[in-house]
Amino acid sequence: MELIGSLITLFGAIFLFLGALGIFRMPDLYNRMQAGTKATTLGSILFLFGLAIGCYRGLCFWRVLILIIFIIFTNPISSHALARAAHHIGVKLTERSVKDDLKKDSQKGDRK
Amino acid sequence: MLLITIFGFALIFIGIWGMLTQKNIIKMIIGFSIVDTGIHLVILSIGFRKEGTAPIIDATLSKAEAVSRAIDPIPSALVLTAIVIGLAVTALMLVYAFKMYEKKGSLQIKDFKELKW
Amino acid sequence: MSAIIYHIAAIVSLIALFLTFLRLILGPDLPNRTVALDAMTIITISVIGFIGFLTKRVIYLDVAIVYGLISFIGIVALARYLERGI
Amino acid sequence: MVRKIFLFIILILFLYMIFPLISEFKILSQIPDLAKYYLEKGPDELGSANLVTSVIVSYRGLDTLGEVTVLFIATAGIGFLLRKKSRISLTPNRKASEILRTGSAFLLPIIFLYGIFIFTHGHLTPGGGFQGGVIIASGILLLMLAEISWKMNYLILHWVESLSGFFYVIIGLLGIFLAAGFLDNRLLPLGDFGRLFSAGAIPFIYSFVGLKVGSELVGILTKLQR
Amino acid sequence: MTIIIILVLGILMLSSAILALQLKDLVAAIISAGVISLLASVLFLILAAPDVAMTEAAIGSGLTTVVFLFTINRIRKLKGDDDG
Amino acid sequence: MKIWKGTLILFLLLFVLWLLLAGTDPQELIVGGITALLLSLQFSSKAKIFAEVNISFRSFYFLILYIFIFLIALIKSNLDVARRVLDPKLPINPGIVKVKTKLSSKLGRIMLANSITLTPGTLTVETKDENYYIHWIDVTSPDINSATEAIVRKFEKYLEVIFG
Repeated sequence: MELIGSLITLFGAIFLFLGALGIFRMPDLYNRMQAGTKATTLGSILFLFGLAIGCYRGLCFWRVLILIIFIIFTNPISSHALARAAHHIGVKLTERSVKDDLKKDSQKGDRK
Repeated sequence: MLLITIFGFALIFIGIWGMLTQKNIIKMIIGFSIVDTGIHLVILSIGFRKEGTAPIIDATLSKAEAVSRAIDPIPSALVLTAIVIGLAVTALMLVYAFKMYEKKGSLQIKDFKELKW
Repeated sequence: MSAIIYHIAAIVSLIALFLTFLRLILGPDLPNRTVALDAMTIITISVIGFIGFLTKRVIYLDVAIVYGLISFIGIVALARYLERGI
Repeated sequence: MVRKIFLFIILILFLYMIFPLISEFKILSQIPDLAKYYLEKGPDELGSANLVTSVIVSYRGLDTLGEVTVLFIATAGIGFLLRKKSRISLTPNRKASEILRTGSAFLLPIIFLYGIFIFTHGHLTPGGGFQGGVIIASGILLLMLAEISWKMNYLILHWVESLSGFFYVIIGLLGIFLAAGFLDNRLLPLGDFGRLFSAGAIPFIYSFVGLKVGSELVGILTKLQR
Repeated sequence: MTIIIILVLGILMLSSAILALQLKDLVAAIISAGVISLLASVLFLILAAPDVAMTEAAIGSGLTTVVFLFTINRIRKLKGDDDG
Repeated sequence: MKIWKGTLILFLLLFVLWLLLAGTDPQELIVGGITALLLSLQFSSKAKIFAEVNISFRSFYFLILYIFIFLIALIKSNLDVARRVLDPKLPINPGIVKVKTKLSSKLGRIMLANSITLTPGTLTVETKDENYYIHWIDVTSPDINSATEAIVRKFEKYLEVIFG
């Protein structure tokens, strides 16, 4: 049982690392945010879950569950708020991007 | 735990250096809050004992074990109140900085010459 | 065996903390630094859980919950500051 | 130039001052007698599982009262300095997104519940009045960030602040008459160790401290935001 | 293991302290000051003081950052009025 | 009627949360019940968002299915991120696209936005009425209908049953 928990924790840590690497490598803000949000969310969930089944043995399983629920709810909301703010103040997308519907639509709104 | 003491002193050192050399008032207040954190680290690390654990009695720490394993609760209590006071003092300093900006339209310390000697 | 794997996982997460900190240093502008701060708080929550595991005290997880709540509000405050909302 | 030399001397003096603290540092293997008394007798005498709480609320309760007073004075000072409406905010603020507004409506009761949990369980788990107060204040902060048109009702805020301070002092004074001294928690029965209604008056005292700290921090935040 | 955690966190803490004093942008400096509190609260936890760690996490990295931000926001609004 | 339903759901949520935090000692039950009751009455105007939840056996079944699908999507998205990050050429093709949703309930919309944020390669940037603007890391279908089909549809059909 402890072995399974430790392996889950290791996977979580690897996802955290990949998220950090994504934040470090990606070319612009939005892509960084993509890597950062998803990988750190699943990474921390797996990390804490592995710790819970490895050591605490049900004593604080519920507390880890609450923590996981909080992370799942709060993390996307804060990312969304940040992405919206960044787009509003005009952070550029990278040159490799294909299209930007939002910019087109908000300019149309301004013209009216 | 000697390491944490050294880190705490290094933080105090950096904070004092920042408070003395920075020209911007907000930066000086940031230096003050760094000094605050450093002092808290030093106080707590001096109160630590070997293999110490938190002084909270539950399933993993029985009443009888508390004397031999738990850390000294007094520095924790002191630092806890000091942090809350630190927030109030920081807020008061920031309000003063804002009022100074309202008067002079600048945050640079060299524009405030009334108290120069 | 399992203890070693736990420790390796902790070291990997510390490296992740270091990488996000590099983004905090390099980050060309404010939103990038905020993204780095966001990732850093979540990795720190994991490290807090690991410390609770090392010292075998369940109560340390309360700190992690408080941490998650407050850092969420801090990030939202930064975002609203950026878009001139407060 | 003179200033640089002056700075250099100050930093050297500082290093000289702290050097013995580092060179003669050793980890305590024996804790001081006072701490030993608190650790040994504290759980049976006051009935609180969290010994930091018993030090803050009861053994050193007078210090906490002074600290709450300092916080009150700082809040009053901020209110005094910002009493005039300054000439700002011509452009209206940008509204928060729909997701953030719905999310704050969903999370706000949960944050309040967690804050109340923290300060009623101050004697069992880490945390207590100060942390619970801060969590409640940050719940209100989330509301301030999400709804730009929301205004604090200052009347309720003042009433909560004054009443909680009043009851805090009243419980402290009752300790003199019903138990050994000021802020002694044994005016109520100690109860079973480790359950919610134990440790005498500590949960009540800490709840009042939490309400007072929370309302004062909300006062600071709202005054700064206007 | 504890030693490794302390070393990594401490070095990050000191470098973010220097960063906070060196950055030109005030808000970036405030973010760095928040990171100091964040890492210091983990060190408090290693020193076996969860109460203090909780307070530092809540106040140091949450409310202090917000109080700084509100002040900067007021200053920004005042400045905007002067320009216009 | 509607407001009472929302308040009741909020009360149950808070009460369960308290029990998860504190355990099932009778004293905790009493204090938790009183606290949850007071808070849910205080926030009953905000509890409107809970009143749109359909309570039926079918929606419960769909909720379980939804959680299952959500977890699978989360794991898939992480593998996707891992593939992109580890590739030395960074195979990305990003852009912001517009999609439409049919959901009207607020809670359903926030759940949809969160799910979109956590699934492969998408991030909600802005919402305007029925339109969601989504940053997509690999734009394969730029017009509205096909993008909606690719991103939104798989969650929407569950959320539509749960939240109405």
